[in-house]
Amino acid sequence: MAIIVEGRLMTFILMIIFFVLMYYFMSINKEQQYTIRAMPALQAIPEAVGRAAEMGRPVLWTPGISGALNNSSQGPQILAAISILEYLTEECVKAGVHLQAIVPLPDALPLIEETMRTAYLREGKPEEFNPDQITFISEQSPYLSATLGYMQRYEPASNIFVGGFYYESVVLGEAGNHIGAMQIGGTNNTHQMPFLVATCDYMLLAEELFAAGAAISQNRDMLGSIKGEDFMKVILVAITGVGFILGALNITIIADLLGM
Amino acid sequence: MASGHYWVKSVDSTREAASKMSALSKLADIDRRVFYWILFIALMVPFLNPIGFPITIAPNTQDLYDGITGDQVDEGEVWIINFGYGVSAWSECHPAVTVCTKALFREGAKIIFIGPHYDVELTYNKLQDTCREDFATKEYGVDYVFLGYFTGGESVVAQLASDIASVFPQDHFGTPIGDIPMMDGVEDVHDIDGVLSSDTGDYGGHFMTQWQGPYGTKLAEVGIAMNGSTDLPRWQAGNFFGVSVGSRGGAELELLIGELGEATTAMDSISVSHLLLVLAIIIGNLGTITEKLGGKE
Amino acid sequence: MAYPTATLDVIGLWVGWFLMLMIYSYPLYKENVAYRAAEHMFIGVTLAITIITNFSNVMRMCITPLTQGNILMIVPLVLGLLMFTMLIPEYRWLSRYPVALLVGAGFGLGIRGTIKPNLQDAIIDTITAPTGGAMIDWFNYLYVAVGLICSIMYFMLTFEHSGPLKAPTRIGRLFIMVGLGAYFGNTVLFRFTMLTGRAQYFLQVLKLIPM
Amino acid sequence: MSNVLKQEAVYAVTGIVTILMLVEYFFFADTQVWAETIRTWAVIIYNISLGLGAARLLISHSARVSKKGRDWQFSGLLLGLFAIMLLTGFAGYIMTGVQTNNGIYNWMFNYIYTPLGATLYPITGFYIFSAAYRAFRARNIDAALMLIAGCFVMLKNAPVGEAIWIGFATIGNWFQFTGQVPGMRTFAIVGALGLIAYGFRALLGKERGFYAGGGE
Repeated sequence: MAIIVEGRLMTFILMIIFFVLMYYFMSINKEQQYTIRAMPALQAIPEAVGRAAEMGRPVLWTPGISGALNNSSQGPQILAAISILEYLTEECVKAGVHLQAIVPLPDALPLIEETMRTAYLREGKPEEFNPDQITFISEQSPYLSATLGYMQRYEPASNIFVGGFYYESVVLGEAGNHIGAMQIGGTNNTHQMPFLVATCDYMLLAEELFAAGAAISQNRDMLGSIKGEDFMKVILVAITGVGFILGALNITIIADLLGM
Repeated sequence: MASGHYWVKSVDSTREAASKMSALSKLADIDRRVFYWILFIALMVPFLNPIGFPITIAPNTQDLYDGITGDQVDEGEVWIINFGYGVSAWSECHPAVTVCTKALFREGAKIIFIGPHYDVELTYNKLQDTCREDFATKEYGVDYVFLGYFTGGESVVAQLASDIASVFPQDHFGTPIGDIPMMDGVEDVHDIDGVLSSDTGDYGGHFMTQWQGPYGTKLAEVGIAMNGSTDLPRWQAGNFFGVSVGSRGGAELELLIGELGEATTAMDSISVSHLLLVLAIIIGNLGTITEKLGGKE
Repeated sequence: MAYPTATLDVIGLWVGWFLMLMIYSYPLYKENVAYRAAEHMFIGVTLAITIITNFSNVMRMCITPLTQGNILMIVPLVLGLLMFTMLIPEYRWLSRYPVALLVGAGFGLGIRGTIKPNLQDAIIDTITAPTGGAMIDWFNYLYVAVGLICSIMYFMLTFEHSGPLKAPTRIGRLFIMVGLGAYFGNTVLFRFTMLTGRAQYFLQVLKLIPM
Repeated sequence: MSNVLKQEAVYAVTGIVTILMLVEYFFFADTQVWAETIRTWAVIIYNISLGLGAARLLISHSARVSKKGRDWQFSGLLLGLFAIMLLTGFAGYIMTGVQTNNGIYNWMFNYIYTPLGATLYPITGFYIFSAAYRAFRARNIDAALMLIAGCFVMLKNAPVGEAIWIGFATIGNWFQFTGQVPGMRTFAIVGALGLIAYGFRALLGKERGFYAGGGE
């Protein structure tokens, strides 16, 4: 009897190859620093905060309706958005800018609050953190209506829309444009990417959202895992290229192997 | 503000000194509220004066219809219909779900209705209304059952696969699941012959990952048009046996079953609004091109 | 559905109609008192509904089994209550445990669920050649494979998009733009359909068209 | 010790649960009771966590009312409707087991909650119009491709497109079934890789921001 469940063998192999690749690049040549392509969306965060400081207005961060943390596709996006939130909070604290988070995710509240609180602490201004900087609203449509209301009432200078967005993306993006806010978007929800692209000044598309934390920290080990990702892409590109040629010759060995 | 990376955003009219622009380049920056008013009024006109544009059937809709009719469904099969949409998306999803319910009932299938929206009961009631004649020939608890609301996203979809009663110990009306004749012997994924998920979100994707992928359950999607770009590749890849895309899919299904309904009526409004948008885009581009050619003073 | 006749239902219908106008006053005009009232009403009502629904879920999934002897259900109950330590500064760190369980479940389900459909199936579909001999099918086969390869290369994050990578990444970006445009165009239908539903409701309440 | 409990043990819980989910999937053909139990726990915890958010929201609005802060009247409206809805819903729930078995609750659900929900979602119809109007501009080849693909799909979706020219349906279908596939699949593939890599980094305690800067 096979150890791995039938039909899941190749999934297992691909996962192990990926883990090994990432671990390999995290472990080798410890003295060599990896570089990552500049991400304009991340580089724009200080600009977004600086703009708010100049205008004397707040910065708004919101992760979209996303889903529960145990949701397989949305949970990791929320965490990636929180990685960005930490950096954003630090920049806001340094510049003395009010950061407002509007959050429809009850289970992520502890993470979000702790992340902001820690950032204030790290910048030496723990007393300036106010839990009211995090507004919780339950459910998608009320969350949208509250965020829309906040935007026109407080006119944030910059909006950071990173996380698992659904239909609210286009509404928030357009409402943000209406008040002339600078906007940075990011999501792995493919169905919302066009709207954030259309309404934001800068975007973190798909994988870039997950890699943002590594890019911000410039932590060598984290960048090593991104190197591993890139080599995984090379493998997938090679499989696709060879499979394409063999497929054209009616040889289906690659497809058969992938389907194992 | 540079937008060198992505790519397409343009400046908003309300913050620009439109008075300095030429007449044509002003077209590129019309206040959005002008469009909003025109759009809302234009959507109403076809309801008062129907036009009646012809509709053709897309292959994904045909596959969906074929998959729930004829030889594809045996009498007594148990199907799940997931109302993954709230009242706000009735106009988009409900016509297609109505046709699917009619088709499955007419093939003698038994249906379990569930839904992850609070207002699922309203949707269920609406279906009773839109499929009135078909429900009249069926008996609750024997031919269909309404298990009601569930929450928890993908985890619960996975749990449903292994034990339906653990998620729904009773139906929506409080009857223990063990007392419902239709649920006798229907315990897990192996006892379900097919799933139709109708979504504004991605419950179709959850059923794909947790049901169709591991167990090969027949799965089709009645998605909102927005999800078409996600759903159609899944249909092409064989994960979904068919897909209905938005109200257009609903109108096609109404045509296939031969009973025109709400989606067919709405298609005229859809045509008018799309035409309006294309016109707006052309006007916007005229302004942009004028600016490029030096028309901006 | 016919136009309601009961007084309370007729009042309700008109309340809903006015609430719609209050909300649409935001896009059609600007943020105002009517919108703000509707916004706050919505938040309050929804919060109550969510609390009751979640309470009944906890009763059904946790408390009832616990009272029936499923002692393990004490675990999520305790972990869930640990969430509230967030409100007590000294014990705030305890809230990490329930979050850790949720995150672990999310990652586990995410990793195991994403590889097959998003990697394997996507590539299998790309390299499965058309069975017929139609020219357009073969063109599509080539288009998708080349497009996919170039677009993936566009996402190479630790390599500069120069030298041999310059051309494919540039082309990849164009393929991505086509994808985004098609997505956008497809979504318009959905959004307009829903707004059509509201336009229809607007007329129905005024009895200009049948309900 | 406290650091172990505050950080390492937390990572361990995440790691163990992740691994259990993977083990169940790869080594067992059918769903396992222990894994299902964990998932049920997760759902229960999520349900309970709403209480935390609700407490935050109610404290914030109550404070606004008591201090007569900005928009306090609206906060009062929010709290008032919340109280009515909650009490009537619980009355129905306690007496019959189903919250909808209360006339006031039902009326508010059907005529306040439902129309508001049904109104907010379609609001996107307005915003997508102006987003398309502004974004679909042929400023460069990238934007032009987006414009072309978008317009053909739109005209294909609306019956009027075919009425004007049958080619809109043909070309629009091509964009929808083939044209968008490379971009769509790429997002799926790189998104999946990003998700797995993020999970891997988080499990190793490397991801900054995760559990409040645990990687620091």
